[in-house]
Amino acid sequence: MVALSALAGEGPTSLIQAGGWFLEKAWIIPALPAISFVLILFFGKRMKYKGAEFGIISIAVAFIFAICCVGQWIGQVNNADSYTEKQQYHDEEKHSDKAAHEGILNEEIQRTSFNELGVASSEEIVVSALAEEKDGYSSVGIKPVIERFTWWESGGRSFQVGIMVDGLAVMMLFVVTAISLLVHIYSTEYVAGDRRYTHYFAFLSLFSASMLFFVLSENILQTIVGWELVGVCSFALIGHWWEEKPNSDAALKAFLTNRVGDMGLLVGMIVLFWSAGSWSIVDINNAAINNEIGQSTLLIASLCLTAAVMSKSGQFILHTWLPDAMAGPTPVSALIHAATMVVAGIYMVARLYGVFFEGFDIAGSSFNVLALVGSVTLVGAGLLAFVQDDIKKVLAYSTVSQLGYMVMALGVGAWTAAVFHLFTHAFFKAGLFLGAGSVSHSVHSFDMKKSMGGMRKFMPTTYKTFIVCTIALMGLPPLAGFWSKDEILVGTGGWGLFGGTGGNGTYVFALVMGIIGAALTCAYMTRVIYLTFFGEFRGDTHGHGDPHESGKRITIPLVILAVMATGAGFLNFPVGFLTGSKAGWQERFGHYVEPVATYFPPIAHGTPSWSLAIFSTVVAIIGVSAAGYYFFVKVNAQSPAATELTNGLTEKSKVAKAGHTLLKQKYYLDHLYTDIIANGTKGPVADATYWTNQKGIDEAVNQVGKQTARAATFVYEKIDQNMVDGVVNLSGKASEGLGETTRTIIQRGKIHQYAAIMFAATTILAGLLIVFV
Amino acid sequence: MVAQNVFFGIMALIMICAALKVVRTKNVVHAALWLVVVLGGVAGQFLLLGAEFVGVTQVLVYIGAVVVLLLFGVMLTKASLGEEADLNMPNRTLPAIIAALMFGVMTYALIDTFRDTELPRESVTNAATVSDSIFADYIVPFEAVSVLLLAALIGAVVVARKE
Amino acid sequence: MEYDNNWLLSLMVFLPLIGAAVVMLIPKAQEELVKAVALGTTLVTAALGVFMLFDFDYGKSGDLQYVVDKEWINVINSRYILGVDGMSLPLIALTLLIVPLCLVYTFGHFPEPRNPKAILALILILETGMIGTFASQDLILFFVFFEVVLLPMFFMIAVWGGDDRRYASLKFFLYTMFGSALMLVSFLALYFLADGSIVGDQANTFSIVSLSEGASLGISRSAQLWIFAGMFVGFGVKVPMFPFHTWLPDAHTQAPTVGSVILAAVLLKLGTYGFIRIAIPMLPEAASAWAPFIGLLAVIGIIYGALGCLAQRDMKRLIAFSSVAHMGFVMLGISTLTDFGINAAIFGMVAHGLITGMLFFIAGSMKDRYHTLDMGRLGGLLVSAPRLGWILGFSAMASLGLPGLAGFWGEFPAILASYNPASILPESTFRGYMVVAALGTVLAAGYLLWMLQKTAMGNPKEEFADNEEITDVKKHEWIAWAPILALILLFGLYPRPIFTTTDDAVVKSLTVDIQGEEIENCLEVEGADLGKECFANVRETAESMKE
Amino acid sequence: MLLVQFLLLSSVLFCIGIYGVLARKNGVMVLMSIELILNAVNINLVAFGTMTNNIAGEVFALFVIAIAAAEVGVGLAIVLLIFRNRSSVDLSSIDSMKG
Repeated sequence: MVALSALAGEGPTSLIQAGGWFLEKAWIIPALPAISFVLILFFGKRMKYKGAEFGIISIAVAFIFAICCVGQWIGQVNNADSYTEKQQYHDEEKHSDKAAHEGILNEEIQRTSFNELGVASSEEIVVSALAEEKDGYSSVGIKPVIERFTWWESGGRSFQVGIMVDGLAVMMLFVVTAISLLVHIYSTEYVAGDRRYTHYFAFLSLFSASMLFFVLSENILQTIVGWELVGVCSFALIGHWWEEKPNSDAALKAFLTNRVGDMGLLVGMIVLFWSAGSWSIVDINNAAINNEIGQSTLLIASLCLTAAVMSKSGQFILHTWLPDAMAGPTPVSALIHAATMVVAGIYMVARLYGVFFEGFDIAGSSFNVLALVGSVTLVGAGLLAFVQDDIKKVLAYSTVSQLGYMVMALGVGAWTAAVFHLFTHAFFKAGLFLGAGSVSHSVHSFDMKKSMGGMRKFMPTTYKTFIVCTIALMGLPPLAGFWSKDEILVGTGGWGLFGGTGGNGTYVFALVMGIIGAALTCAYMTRVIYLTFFGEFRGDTHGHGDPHESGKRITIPLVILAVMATGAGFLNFPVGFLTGSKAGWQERFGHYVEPVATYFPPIAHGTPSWSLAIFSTVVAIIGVSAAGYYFFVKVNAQSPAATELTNGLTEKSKVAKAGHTLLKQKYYLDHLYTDIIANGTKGPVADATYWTNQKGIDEAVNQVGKQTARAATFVYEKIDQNMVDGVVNLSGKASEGLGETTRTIIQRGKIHQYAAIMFAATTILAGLLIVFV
Repeated sequence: MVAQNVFFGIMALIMICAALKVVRTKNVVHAALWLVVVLGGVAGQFLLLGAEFVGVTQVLVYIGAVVVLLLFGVMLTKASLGEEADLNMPNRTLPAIIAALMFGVMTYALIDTFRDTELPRESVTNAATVSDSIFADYIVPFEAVSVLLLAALIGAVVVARKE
Repeated sequence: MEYDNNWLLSLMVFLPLIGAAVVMLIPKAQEELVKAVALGTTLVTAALGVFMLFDFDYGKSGDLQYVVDKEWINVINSRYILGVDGMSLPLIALTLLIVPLCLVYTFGHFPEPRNPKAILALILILETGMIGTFASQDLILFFVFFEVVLLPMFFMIAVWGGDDRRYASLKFFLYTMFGSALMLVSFLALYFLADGSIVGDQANTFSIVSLSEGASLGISRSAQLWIFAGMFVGFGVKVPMFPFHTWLPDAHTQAPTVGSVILAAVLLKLGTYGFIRIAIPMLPEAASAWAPFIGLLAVIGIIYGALGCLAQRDMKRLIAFSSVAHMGFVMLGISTLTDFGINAAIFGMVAHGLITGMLFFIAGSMKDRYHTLDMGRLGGLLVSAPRLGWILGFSAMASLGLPGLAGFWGEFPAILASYNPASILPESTFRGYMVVAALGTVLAAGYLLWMLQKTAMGNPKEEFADNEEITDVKKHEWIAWAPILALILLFGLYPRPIFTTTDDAVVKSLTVDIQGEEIENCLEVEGADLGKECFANVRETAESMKE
Repeated sequence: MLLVQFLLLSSVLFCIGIYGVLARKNGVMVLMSIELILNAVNINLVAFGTMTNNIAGEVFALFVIAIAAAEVGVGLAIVLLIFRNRSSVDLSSIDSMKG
């Protein structure tokens, strides 16, 4: 730790308590869509717009709240900044007497937090060290706003529910509410007239509520709850058209694959809870960072949680559900399976970064599971995107690939880059999905080869926004993707070639994969663009005339997202990239989002490098050009309606053919999961168990019963009747004649006789008793 | 003391005779009336034993109710008020022997056991003691008896009513 | 508690019995009256329960309340002791809730052969038995009520059951009888071996309170192990634990709907309740020795039950097997011997009662509509009867342990507790169990969603496509189900009421004090060897305290 | 007074009752004989109660009286039923319990 701190040049900084009405009342944000869910459920069908109005109003208000939160948070950070400057002044004045200085500092901070920030927090304010230089800024850390109350108590432990609002949470609140609002608006046209229109909006609301709940989790228990709830909403929305079996299969697959990961989540969280003795995210991070938890425990927890990330965020090898999840309505894919829910894994890692940072020893090593999983996913999914004909599936694999970027970034210690990529990706990928939805809305299909082509003529707005978002995704400057991708590449660490990127460790592998991934992204997106918007229209409109542009409620969200995709990248404009100055508009995103607090590990920040930026841009351009040459020149020359070369590489080379087949079969992972694992469990294993049950245990029970009965029969027939009774029978046989006569005499059904016998017998017995006793 | 013993002797004699009459007479109505005598005698014995309340109840319930009920039974079964021939079993020796045997056994046992046991003198119990006991210690059996009576009532009605 | 309230429990226990008697007396022809009396009785009983829920002193939920202690069978020092504490209160409340709902449900769906009078009377007798078991604080009394439950259930299956009812009912009866026989032997052994003079004046006692407060501490280790084994079989059969579970699928499948519901919702809890009320507090040493084994059987049950579910074609049988898996979680919680785990187990019992009861209700309603529960033939319930389909989905989600619904708080804390069992238990073993149990949650999702897909999703099969009989949820079904659904949601969102109620009682059941003097809690000793020593010390202390 | 004199009286009555039950075949007469038996028992109860100075004897005698009343009621009802079905109360002709 000491060495790391020295290396990173950072330590825990001073903390002041943030506050503010909106931040403290942030629980209202998830509550709004939750209320909307209930309202839609009970009154939706009776409303004029079939419940959509509840959803839209609630999420719009939530969005406004989220913006207010963002504003307040920025205000808080700025306050802290101004305080820092003051403190530096003190520092210069009183450097001679450090102890006294600290005392004053303490007092000062108390006063600051109470008076200037207007926060009445009874919690002790921790001042562990002086504020330090950080990326050219001096700053004082801000304690997140934590509001909580006891949810339940058991075994002497209290379980809280509450909110934890800091920069990261505020950022996510903004992203989720913004995209959700746009998707709501978009959906009113996209799913208009659907057989379950009201249900659709109900689940959109429930999803938004769950996701916001997850984002605001104060503790990991809440994280689990939110995590599972978004999962179930995803299940319901993927299976929205459950009449068709493939859809319900996809929903089931999504849920079950996620459950596999959830096993890791449960175990990992349980390990963390018991080793840290608390559910609170802050406490757990603190414990991890301060070495209160053993490294091996942290490693186990991190590995388990990585499994959860792999399933939720679609990382190899648990990614297979995500492309199938495209069976759901497109706006759902945009919201859940591109922008918000699938980044839950990223968000969780970012939240518990202390655990992962220490568990994987991110700062000190050059290889770890997160980085490996991320980079393999990044390239593996990128390759898969090439062979898909369904536009949504391409985008899905692209999402998987981009999520790989984020996971890789977290793995290499580039926390801010990962979160920033999450932020930018949400906009351009949502834009792409909604654009794809817009196209399919008009051609009634997702198949690029059969139903699209030349769409730019019919749908100019969709086309333009789609192009903008694509460029953002490709990571070409100056659109959003470029900045976030570049930061990730920088974060992978110093590779001598590009000068001092100064990351945590030296993740050469990740850097190489990142660059390959960038090229792949460019290439397959070029393919999508060509197949969809260029060439000749190959579809059949079933006599509806030419495809036409979608309505306002679809295009306006597209335009907004395209604008965001263009501009979002500048929020984290690298320091010293162009001007070299410390001007106040650079790295704003990192400044406001990245926690400067004891619960956050001392990550290092890479220094941007011109050479790397240029190199990656060149690679991207090569990717675009290669694919562009293939499609725009060669394929187009063959025929405007062609979708691939007739005598392409796969025809010529057996290796290429094999590779193509491997990709077409999605690395055979689906076969492994569906045919071998799932059907194996459901088929042979379950049947064998049941057979054991019926033929083994149950049969044993039955046999015990039968044998007892048989033994009883044996005892009765053989022993009782033959042996014991045999003796009796001997006399019995002799007296049978007598008995028969007696029977006819005595057993005549006469009550008097019976009574006489009874009394006589009693008398005789009594007499015997007297005589013999 | 002697007076009591004499009284007991007379009463016992009357009771035994009356009881024999009950089981021997050929007139059903007479039998019922002789039964009254026996029951009255029993009530007298109760008084002699100091159980006033039981004695009074005996008179009320038995003589007042049971016998009347029995008479009703006699009339409803259309028994003739005079002598009736077909009242007894053809074979009465066996019952007599059984009864005699039983009497012998019991007499022997009783005398053998309680030969000289004297009854306490001052042992008159009044109604208050009895009722205290019934409603405190024996409340459960009391309730059970009440339920039984109710059940018998309903049962009798059910059995005897005309369909 | 200023006023005298010891009548409350007795009234609650015996009111249904009186109701049953009255129902029997009413002529068959007056069906409405029969229904009214039966429902009225349960509602009055439930009202008493509501009163108790409000009147109960939650601050002292560790102590027995509403205690009535009267002489009963003096010859064997068995007394009529009823009492309720935080551990039994939720279960009593569950019983009081489920029974009226079952009645309401039956009113619309009387099973064949239709004999309302008899079936209602049986249900009422069952209620007496169930409440009595949860309330009794004397082993013999407990045993009597435990057995009282058996007969009505037997008749319910044997008379109103499915095609194979004879076999199922006899199996149920004999199996449970076998278990109770061993249980009774254990009770008698406790009676003769335990020395009540450690805590009270009577040497031999059946009182649960005195036995669990130290009277049984003097029993030698080997004897304790045997006694516990007997109880283990007795309660384990009822739970049912693997490998004593085979009566359950048959009984459930053959039983009429209300029978299944009561069986799943309450009867299974009698077994687990026995563990936490009797077996563990009385014989902590034996419990600690048996716990790893119980835990093992529990996790086997979890996986095994899940796999069993996946092999089913009959929906009701699937739900029945899922009970094996869910009760595995409950038993896992119990086997940790921590207050945390046992709290989770009690929550799990209540949650399982609500959720699986609900699933059986739905299965019954589907059977009434489709006349089959073969999942190969079902499908498209969401199309034919959308509300019923959604309720099925909701219940399936609750059953697979979705957070926000009650099932989660039974399952998750049980897994959580098994990471950190009582110190005397082998930690690593239980951590292994934890992982297996977590795997069980995956399988649970698998079979429940598979069932949901098979029955609810897709389009209806041709044979049922335009079937008039397949109607949506009917009025009486709404009445019967709405409270359960609401509670599943309520406890899912806010589990605190149950946990707070049970906590003190559970803590008390795990601590040992003799004559109010707390002695060392051997469950918190590190490792089994030290534990043995500790228990030996306790035995000596107990010997010295004898009068 | 001696205890045994009461007991003997009661046993005499009891045996006469037994005789009556066995020797009579008219249902009503059998019931009367049963009354004799019950009264014999009552004397016993009260006598023993007096001897041990225990109120229980009397209390149970009372209960027996009550039960006897009930018994007579039900018994007569049965006899009436028999009479109605067979126009006779001859118990010797009833042999439906024949084995």
